[in-house]
Amino acid sequence: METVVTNLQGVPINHYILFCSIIFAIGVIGVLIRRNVIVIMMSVELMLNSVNLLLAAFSAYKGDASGQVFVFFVMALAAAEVAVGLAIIVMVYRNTRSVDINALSRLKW
Amino acid sequence: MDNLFILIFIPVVGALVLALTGKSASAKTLALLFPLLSLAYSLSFLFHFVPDASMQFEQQVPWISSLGIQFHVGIDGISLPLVLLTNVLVPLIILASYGRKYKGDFYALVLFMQAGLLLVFTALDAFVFYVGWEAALIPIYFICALWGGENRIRVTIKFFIYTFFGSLLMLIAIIYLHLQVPGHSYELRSFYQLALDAPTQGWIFWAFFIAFAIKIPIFPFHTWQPDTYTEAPSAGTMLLAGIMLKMGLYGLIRWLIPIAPLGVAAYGQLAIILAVIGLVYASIIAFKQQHIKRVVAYSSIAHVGLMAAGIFAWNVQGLQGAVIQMVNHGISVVGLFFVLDIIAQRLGTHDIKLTGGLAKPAPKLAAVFLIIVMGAIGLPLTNGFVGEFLLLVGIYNYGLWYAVFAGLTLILGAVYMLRLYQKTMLGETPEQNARFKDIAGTEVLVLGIIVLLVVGIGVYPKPLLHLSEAAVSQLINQVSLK
Amino acid sequence: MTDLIWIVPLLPFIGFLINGIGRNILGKPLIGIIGSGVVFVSFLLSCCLFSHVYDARQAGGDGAFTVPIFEWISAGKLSVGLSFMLDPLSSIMLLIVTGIGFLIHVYSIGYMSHDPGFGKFFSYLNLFIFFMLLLVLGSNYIVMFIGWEGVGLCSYLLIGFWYKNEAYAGAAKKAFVMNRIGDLGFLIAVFLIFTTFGSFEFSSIFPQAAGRVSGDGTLLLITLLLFVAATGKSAQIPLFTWLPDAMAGPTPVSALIHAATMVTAGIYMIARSNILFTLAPVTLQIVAGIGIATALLAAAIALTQNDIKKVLAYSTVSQLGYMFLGLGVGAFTGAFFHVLTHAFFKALLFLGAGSVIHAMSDEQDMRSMGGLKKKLPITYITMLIGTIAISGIPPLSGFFSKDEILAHAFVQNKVLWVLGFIGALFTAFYMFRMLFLTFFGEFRGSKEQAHHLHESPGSMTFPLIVLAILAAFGGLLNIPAALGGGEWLAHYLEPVFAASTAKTGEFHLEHGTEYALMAASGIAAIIMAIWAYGTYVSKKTVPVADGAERSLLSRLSYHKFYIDEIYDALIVRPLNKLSVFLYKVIDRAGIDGLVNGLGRTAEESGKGIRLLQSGNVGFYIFMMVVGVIALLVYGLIKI
Amino acid sequence: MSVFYFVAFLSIFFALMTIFTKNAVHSVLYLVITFFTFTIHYILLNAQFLAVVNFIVYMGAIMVLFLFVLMLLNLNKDTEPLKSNLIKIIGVIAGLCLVVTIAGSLKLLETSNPVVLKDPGIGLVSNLGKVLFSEFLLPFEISSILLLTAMVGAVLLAKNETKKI
Amino acid sequence: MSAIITLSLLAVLLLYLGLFKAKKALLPVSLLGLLAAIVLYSIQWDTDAEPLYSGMVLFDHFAVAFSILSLFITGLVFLLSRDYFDSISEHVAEYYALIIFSLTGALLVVSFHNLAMLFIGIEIMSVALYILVGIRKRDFSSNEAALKYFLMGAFSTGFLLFGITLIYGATGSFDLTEIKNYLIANPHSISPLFYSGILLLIIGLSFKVGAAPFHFWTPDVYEGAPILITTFMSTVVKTAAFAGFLRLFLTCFVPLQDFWAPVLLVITVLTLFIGNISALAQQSFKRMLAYSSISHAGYMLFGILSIGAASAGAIFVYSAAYSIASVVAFAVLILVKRSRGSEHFEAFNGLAAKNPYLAFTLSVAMLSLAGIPLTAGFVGKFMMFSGVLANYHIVLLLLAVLNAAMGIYYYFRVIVAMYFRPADREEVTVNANYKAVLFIGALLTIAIGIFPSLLAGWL
Repeated sequence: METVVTNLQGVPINHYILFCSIIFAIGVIGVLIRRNVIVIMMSVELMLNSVNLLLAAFSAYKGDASGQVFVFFVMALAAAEVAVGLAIIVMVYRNTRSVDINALSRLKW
Repeated sequence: MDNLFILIFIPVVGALVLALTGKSASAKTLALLFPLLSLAYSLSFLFHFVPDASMQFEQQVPWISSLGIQFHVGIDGISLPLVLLTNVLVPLIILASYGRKYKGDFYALVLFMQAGLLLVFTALDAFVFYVGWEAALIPIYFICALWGGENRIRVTIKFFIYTFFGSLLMLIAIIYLHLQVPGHSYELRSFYQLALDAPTQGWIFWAFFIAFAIKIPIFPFHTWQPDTYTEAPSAGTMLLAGIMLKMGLYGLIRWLIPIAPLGVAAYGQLAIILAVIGLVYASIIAFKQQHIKRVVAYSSIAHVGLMAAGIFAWNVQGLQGAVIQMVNHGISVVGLFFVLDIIAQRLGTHDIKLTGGLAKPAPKLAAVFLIIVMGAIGLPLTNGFVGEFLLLVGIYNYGLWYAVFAGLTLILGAVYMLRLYQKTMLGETPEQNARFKDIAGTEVLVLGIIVLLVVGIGVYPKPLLHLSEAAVSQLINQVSLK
Repeated sequence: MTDLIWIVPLLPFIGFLINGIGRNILGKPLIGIIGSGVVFVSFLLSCCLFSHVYDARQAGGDGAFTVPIFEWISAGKLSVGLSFMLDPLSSIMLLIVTGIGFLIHVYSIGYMSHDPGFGKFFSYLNLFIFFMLLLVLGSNYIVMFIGWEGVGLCSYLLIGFWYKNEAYAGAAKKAFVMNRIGDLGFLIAVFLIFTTFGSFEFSSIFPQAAGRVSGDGTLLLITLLLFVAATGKSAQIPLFTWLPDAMAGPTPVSALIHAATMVTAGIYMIARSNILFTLAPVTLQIVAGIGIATALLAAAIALTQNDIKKVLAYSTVSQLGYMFLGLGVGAFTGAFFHVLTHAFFKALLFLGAGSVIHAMSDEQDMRSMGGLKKKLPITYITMLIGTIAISGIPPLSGFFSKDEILAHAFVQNKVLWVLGFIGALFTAFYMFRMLFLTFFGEFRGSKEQAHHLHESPGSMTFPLIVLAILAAFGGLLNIPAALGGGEWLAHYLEPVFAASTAKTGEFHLEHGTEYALMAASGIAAIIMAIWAYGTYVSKKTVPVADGAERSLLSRLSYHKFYIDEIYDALIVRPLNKLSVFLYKVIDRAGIDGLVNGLGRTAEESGKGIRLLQSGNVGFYIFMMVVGVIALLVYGLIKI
Repeated sequence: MSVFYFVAFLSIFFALMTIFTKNAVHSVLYLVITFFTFTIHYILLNAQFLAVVNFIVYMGAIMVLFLFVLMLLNLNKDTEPLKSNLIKIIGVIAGLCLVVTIAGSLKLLETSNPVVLKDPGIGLVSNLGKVLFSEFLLPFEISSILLLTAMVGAVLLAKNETKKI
Repeated sequence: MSAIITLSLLAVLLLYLGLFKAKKALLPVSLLGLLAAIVLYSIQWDTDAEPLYSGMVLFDHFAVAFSILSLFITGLVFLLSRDYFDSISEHVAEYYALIIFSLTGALLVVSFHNLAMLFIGIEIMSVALYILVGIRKRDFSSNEAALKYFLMGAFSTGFLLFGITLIYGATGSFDLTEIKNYLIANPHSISPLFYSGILLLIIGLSFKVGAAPFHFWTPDVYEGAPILITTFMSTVVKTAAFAGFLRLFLTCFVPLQDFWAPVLLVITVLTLFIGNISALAQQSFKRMLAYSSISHAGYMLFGILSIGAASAGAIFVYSAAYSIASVVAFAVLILVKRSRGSEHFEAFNGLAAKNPYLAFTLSVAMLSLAGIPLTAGFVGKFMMFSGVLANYHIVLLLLAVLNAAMGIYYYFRVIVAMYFRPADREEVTVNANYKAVLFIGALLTIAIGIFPSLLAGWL
């Protein structure tokens, strides 16, 4: 295990950032192209996770633990958000029988 | 004894009292009481005023200390006539509105506006000036929009936005100047001491000029005015034309020109040209107006154009003329609008074609109207002449051709004013106008006072001129020294 | 004595106040007494003042007194005092104004006795006298201007006295506006004077001006502007058309204001400023040219007019033209002399015409008159005297004054003389035409009018008689040296015109030539009178009806050379059209449209921009992403 | 080294599958796999505790919640109305632009220092605990409010209201 | 800090009160709690501020002033809640608790000294709001608003987080002092991560304050949410978000002003124009207020754009003025909607004749929002303009002036409706709480307008 880990240390930090950016962007794309609210929420989770990974990477890069601690807070938020979000979705679904965001356009102009 | 704060706050207190007593029957009496008190008190200032160039009765307390704003007011020879004008006209206007069913709220607004006007005319701090400037605008908006004619809503909102836009430009200029003052103050005097470069003064000029030009109004910023004057209730029109537009002219004298002399040097000529164009333009338009108030509205544009031109000519005669003409125009225009109000009230129309022949049933009204008309067209021995004469001298000193064109007001003014008089008063009396009631009661009182002022100032203007003489000369010297 | 000079104008003013305020309370007799009384007292005072000046002149002084009352306007260096000046010129004008004014007041008591506006009329008349006195007495241009405008106001009020008639009110307005055009010239001239000489006071300006060279540009401008003012007030080309219309006013008004006093203010003003004009020879030529042109034009129009007052009105315009001709050729005394005599005979003629109209139950058309001499003997005789006087038939007053002007014209420019001579012929013809049509032949009016014909009451005939005497003998005041006269007036006025005389030199004309000129004009006038007699009495020609065919010249004359129509087409209507155009197109649609357009643009763009808020979350998020990308692109560039 | 790139490839692949799969349930499953690859990343970074938490919280709790809701609402069919292709393409392009701009503005294509674990022990529970309970005690406590809020809210919203509005 | 603890406990207490059906006690207890918090904060005023809890929070004057303002406004909102929540649901206690939670988040946002606190504060605030917006469960608008708000909020959280991460990546710390030190230590070799971090933070925070082009949620959510929640959102939450925004930039990013100022400039101008121009075309008073809140965000961004010693005071006064006026406006809207069932301008027709008091207070509020002198709104605008001019953004100010003039038009529409358009209507009944709030609101608006030193001296 140790060796595997040390082997991996050669990855430049830029590649981590790039990788996380790509995942982040995929999340954004997901939000943009899907109509199912739940999938959109999942895409948002993807975005949050990419940030988490980046935080961990920076934490390792800087040798500073606070980055990893921050990830906990993000996870707490993610949990809270998912709970609330799904509650909202359920509530909306009860009224509209749909989870399509395009159905939500009564409020406009 | 002569506390300017008290002078300014009498109307405020009056406004509050009236707003609270609201619909009580005594509102009318109360409404007259406070302005009369104010008038009486301002006489004390008149008696204690020493007609020299100094600023007198100064009062100063910190207001917003963190921003360097002082509540600083004072009176000199230029502001005193206007303070007096305000305090004389407001009671007259209130008296003039006695025939209408106004309640406490109306009078509260009038008094509140009076306070704003007094603030503008006495402010020595730019912030105070600006606050007074806007404080006078709100009540007049409500007066016009609440009690005005058919199109009042559209017209008044346009008026409000238009003037508000202008004053915001002024606000920018004020803040900018404030930032330039060492030690960041809003004091008028420290503004005077600034020596800014020409391009800066140029835009400062425009910022102030547009604000004032809209309020005065100077061509081509005038289009709100005829509409507003016609739609407003008569008391509103009187306030607007009689006092409010003097704010702009006063602003030119007190703020714009001394602060941005280089700006004036660069663009003052353009301003005069605009003023003179407006004068001729409005006069010609007034020829054929069918709405009686609109005739006077356009005439007012012409008259203030003359005053503005005289001010920009920036010499003793022009300025003195402007100061006295501000007073005169206030008096005359209030008289004119009151007469037109009486006519419109009794006939139920503003259409010049439907009036006519009123001199027979109402000879007193006709006589008074004639005197006021003569005052408005500047006949010698009426107040209008003194002002117009000095203004034309001032403009003449600036340039012959300006005076020639500005002088057209003599001719054109006679044309539209006499047309108005002829169409309303003269000619065969139509049947429906035969039972027109002549003026009586408060109407006689108001018009009588106005006529007395018209003739009195015309015959013996010297005391009034004397008030402002030293202050005007001093201001001119101060600017020319820069 | 001269300290009390302010009482002279004050009295009529008090009369104005009393009559104005008490017009409905005081009875007609009382109003009449007060109105005439104050003027009469003024007249008496004026006589005293005149004698005072006269004494001073006799003593060899210049007879000028300046009496300051109070400082009126002051602003910087500019200071205007209300102060009066009494000198030979103004002392005579004082007498004319108060004297003739008094007579006309008296006349009015009778003439206006049935009018409901009796009190108003007298108050206006008094006010007029007040302003006229200010004009005459002012020791500076500003006080003169006050009077100048004030008489304009009274003219307006009195022309429109019968305001119920829309046309009369219009005529009043026209008079006022045309006067105002001149007034603007006056005012600007005054500014020029002030900047040039630093004062408005005559006593300060004229000596300074005398030091200037002839042909000075500033003086040229000043005098031109002053002349513009004079054309307005004294009804010269191009501003004369108001005067005939002014006949809308009651006849005493026409006599007093539009014949004897106010309209001569322009001549008075130029005579007063004679030194300025003398130093501006170009202006003088223009004055002369305009004067003679007006004289001829008005005379030509008068030839065919049928309204008795219109004839007199055009005759007034014509005579005023003569006066300007006199001024223009440097005959200041002559011009002023003509003012004097004209005041007598024209007032007389107007009052006489008024008497006729009164008798004819307000009929003014001469075609309906005729044969009145038996019914109105006093009127007839007095008017005959007036007619002879105005026609320049010796030895009545008009002959002398007109002759003096023509003599000067002859010296200056023969053409002017010829034209003036022709004008004199016209004058004689139309005046006698008027006389004959009115008083000779058969009565042509209706039965009813015939029934009512009567001589006017004493209050009306008395002024007629007094004026007839004056018209007959006024010429004695300045009998030319050629006729062995003492030229009293010329001597009396000498100090007033002294500076001008010094510049131009003494007027000189061979006695022989002068006799010839006199004879020519006198005889010619008599011939014209006879011709008129032949036409209108012997042949009993009556002018044709309005619609009838006329020859070209006659048509031009009858329609006043279409000048009113030309003004209407060239000035009034374009201005009115311009007014509507400016209002509807430029002001409402243009400027206001722009302002409203800005507002509407904002509102419309609001309607557009709010569509961005489509309600679709996907779109919102897409926009956000676009925003994010934009920001990051900025970062890409910037870092 | 190449392990990182391999896992990164897998992550991206499954992330893409997540968002492009039509069936929502499949999406959830792909997301679970994606998160699993993330766990591997954490291990590679020597952040063992995070790896464990990630595994439990995300793959365990959150994903199950998603699945649960999907099933509850009976949305496990292929019925999701898809956006038009045009919007999809625009979305993808926008996403790609986002990547490019992020990468560009972060200067990611320039060479940079490799990750060197200065302190290999920071990812351990004990070390993290020290930091969390000393330096980050306050936010830790405060996040309880966040969770409490979410709890109250979720209950409030999801509960069937008896009262009529 | 004790105030925050008090509030957290208060919220829990309220939940328990709800459990024991002590409905009557809810409002007094909440108000007492708020009062206690205000008192606790006030005590802190004079103490020297030091970062507490390992540099997590800093209760300096800035924090205390904004906290007291937030507490005060929340108090007003609570006063308005009488009879309001009852009509929505039985679970009134939870609503109170959620609002208090959200308030707690806001208080953290204004006093953070570590990005972690900022993040958690914002999220507490937002998550509570996601729920509150949706509490009208049967109401489609409320549902839609909640879902939109949630989705977009979560989405923007991603950017905020990304930004924080990049800042962390560049500096190695979440502590504001550390970040500032990093900038001071490396003035010429700042990592590109840092720049992008700032941009992403701007995006995240712009979303929270509702600045264009990240404002799209605002109109819809404000319209869909229950009025009282909209009130809370547009006042307390917006104020707190701005305070946080300003605090972050004021403490850390001032040295890089040249970099981010142009971005904010564009955002400001866009926000002003979009907010104002869209507001012109609105028919619903509520939606108009939503757009107006966007435009006010534009004005408040001036404070950040011209960042300096005076910015804090300016934003404080501005947000106080704006919040008070908004509370009054929404209060009247609640009453009008209750009596007429509509939020449109027409619903206000003729109000002045029947309810002069309501009409007057609403007019004062509108004048304040429009920035007319002698009202608090003017003082706020004045200070903003002063700040901007001090940085010589004259052109920007000209645009602002244009917008202010447009603002008059839509603010005055309601005044026009109330005073100048007659309509048959009945008198709206106003209970004592509403009267009190309206009175306090109008009074404060005018008092601050006349004596700005009341507030301007705080910061």
